Amino acid sequence: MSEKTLFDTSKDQDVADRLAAEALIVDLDGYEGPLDVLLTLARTQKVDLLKISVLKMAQQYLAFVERAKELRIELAADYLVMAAWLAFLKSRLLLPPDPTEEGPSGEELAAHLAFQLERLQAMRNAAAKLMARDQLGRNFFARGIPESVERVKRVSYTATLMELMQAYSRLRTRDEFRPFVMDRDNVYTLEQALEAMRGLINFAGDWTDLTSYLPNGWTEDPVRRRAATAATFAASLELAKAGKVELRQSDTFAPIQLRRKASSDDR
Amino acid sequence: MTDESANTRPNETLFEAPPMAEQERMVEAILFASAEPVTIKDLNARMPHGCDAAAALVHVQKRYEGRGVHVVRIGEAWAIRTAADLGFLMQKETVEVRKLSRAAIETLAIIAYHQPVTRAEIEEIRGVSVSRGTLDLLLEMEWIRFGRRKMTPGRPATFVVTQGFLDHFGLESARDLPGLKELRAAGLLDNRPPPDQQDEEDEEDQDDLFDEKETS
Amino acid sequence: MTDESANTRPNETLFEAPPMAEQERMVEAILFASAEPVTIKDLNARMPHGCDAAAALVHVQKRYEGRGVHVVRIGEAWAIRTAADLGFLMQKETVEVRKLSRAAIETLAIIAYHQPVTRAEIEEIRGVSVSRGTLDLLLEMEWIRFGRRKMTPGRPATFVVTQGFLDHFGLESARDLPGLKELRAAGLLDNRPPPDQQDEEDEEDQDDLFDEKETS
Repeated sequence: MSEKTLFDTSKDQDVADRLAAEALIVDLDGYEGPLDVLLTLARTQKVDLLKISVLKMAQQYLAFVERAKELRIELAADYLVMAAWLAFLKSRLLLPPDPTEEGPSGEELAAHLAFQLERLQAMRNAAAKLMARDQLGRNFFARGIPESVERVKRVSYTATLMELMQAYSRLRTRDEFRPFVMDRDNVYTLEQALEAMRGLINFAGDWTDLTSYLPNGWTEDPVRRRAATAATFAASLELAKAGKVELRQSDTFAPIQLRRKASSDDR
Repeated sequence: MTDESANTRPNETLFEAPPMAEQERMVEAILFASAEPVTIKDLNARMPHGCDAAAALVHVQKRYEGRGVHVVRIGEAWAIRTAADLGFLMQKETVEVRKLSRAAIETLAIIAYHQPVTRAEIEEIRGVSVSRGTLDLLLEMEWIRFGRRKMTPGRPATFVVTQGFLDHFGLESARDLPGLKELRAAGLLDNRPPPDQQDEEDEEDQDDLFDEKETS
Repeated sequence: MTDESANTRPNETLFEAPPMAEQERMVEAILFASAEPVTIKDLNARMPHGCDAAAALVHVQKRYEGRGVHVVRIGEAWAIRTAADLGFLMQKETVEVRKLSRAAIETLAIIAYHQPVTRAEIEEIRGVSVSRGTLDLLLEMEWIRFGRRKMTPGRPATFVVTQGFLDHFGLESARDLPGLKELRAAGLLDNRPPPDQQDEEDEEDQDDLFDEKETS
């Protein structure tokens, strides 16, 4: 903004402003707000937006608002706010700067307005370039018969070896399964021993060796003998606990002897 | 359509038809973008005057041979379609993993330990009938298959486990399944009856003894 | 979903990835089948384990250079689109795009070039208030969406353009917007608040404020 342009307000300029104002009013509807109007005014200066005379533009705008008032055209508030601001800007630009006054200078305000106009213009150009691009569905195309992705749900079953073995074990323990018993050839159970001893105990009035209670066929083979001895001993403890027999052992590792407990029978 | 546009644009006959490579591009683009299969007639109507859509199509079709998509004929029309062997890409598979039912795993265990085994034998061991569904499931999973028929009256079918079964359980062969001894050592094959049956068996106070045994 | 199925099928890692030629076919098939752009991640998720979709894609892209259809990049995704020079063949497929108002087009451009941008910033640039309808329309067309809120007082919502926007205008990314570099170089994409706002905001030294402005 040179000093010259600021103070160069001739009669011709007034006429030009009037004409510009008339032109704006003719198609006021076509404008997108006051900035748009200013941009149009700026363009009439036919110079680079960076070099426009903001003052001249402000004067034209104010003339436009005045003219609108004369013609009793109702302007939106935006336009009036802009007019007030431009009037303020004009005074700042015309009067010598007051050093006591705070706030931005007229030059700064004008520069920002010029920037805003340039930015708006730039965005408009960018929008035009964007819309001029090849567009999907107009210049280039997507697949006409898209194949959608089908969702397939598959159920997969799983099991672990442990589960398999447990299942089998469960089956084998639930039922009396032959091979299972065969496998226990050499085991003489506590139950078996108890069973055998209950039948014999009534005849044991005197101390008898525990080993004499071992069943037939379990005394020769060491494995069988061991199993039968252990079971028989456990059974004798069980009977003693029930109060049916008495046990004694003269010394460590000496033969264990037992006899019927007389009192238990009497009661 | 064809005749009409030819009539309304008579000047076009004066132009040379585009080179075949261009025509191929056109056929490619039209087949790609069209929402439905396109006939040769449609192609010719849409392409510039003088084009030979049928010839161009042959080239395009050849170009897509062995590719991920093919040019296929559908009735009188043509379209681009996914190669049949890549159909799986058009499916998004979600896998839900479930545990085998007790019936299924017991049946599987019996087959594994006793193979080849007939259905009647499985039922005898399980003590309950085996549903068709259970065997079907195991067959479908390819963990069991039919073995040789038994040389007994009625020649019943037998079941055996498959390589897939062995792979899944990390076994070299079914013979590698832990035997009864190992099961017992692992505490899986306890000779004691399940707790609910104990009451019936003994009325005397053996409980103490059993407890003792358990802690030892 | 992908991870889940990957977890449930651990054996797949044992298989060799298909040869690159096969992977190319797969990428081809998937891109052809979809009207929407597909990300590398999606491609890899749909292809068998061990595939390198990104590498296969490079080959496929090269294969379609100069053809009637192209492999194009759209943001983080890829799609096949017909060559733009063949658009004239596709009158039948042409979609009537809603005629956008000047306000809508300007707003869209401002969002694209200034994103993420708040409504107040759009209004500041256009010098006029943005009607709710304009933004709603652009949101509905899925050309814009809400971005992250600004870390300024009031935490205003921002708008950004979508992949659909890029796809529609054939842009690889928002960085490829026409004239973007020049606009940035000219300082026209800077966020310069008007000097009078400084009075309202605070009474500090203007120097500080300008410094602040420059660094922001």
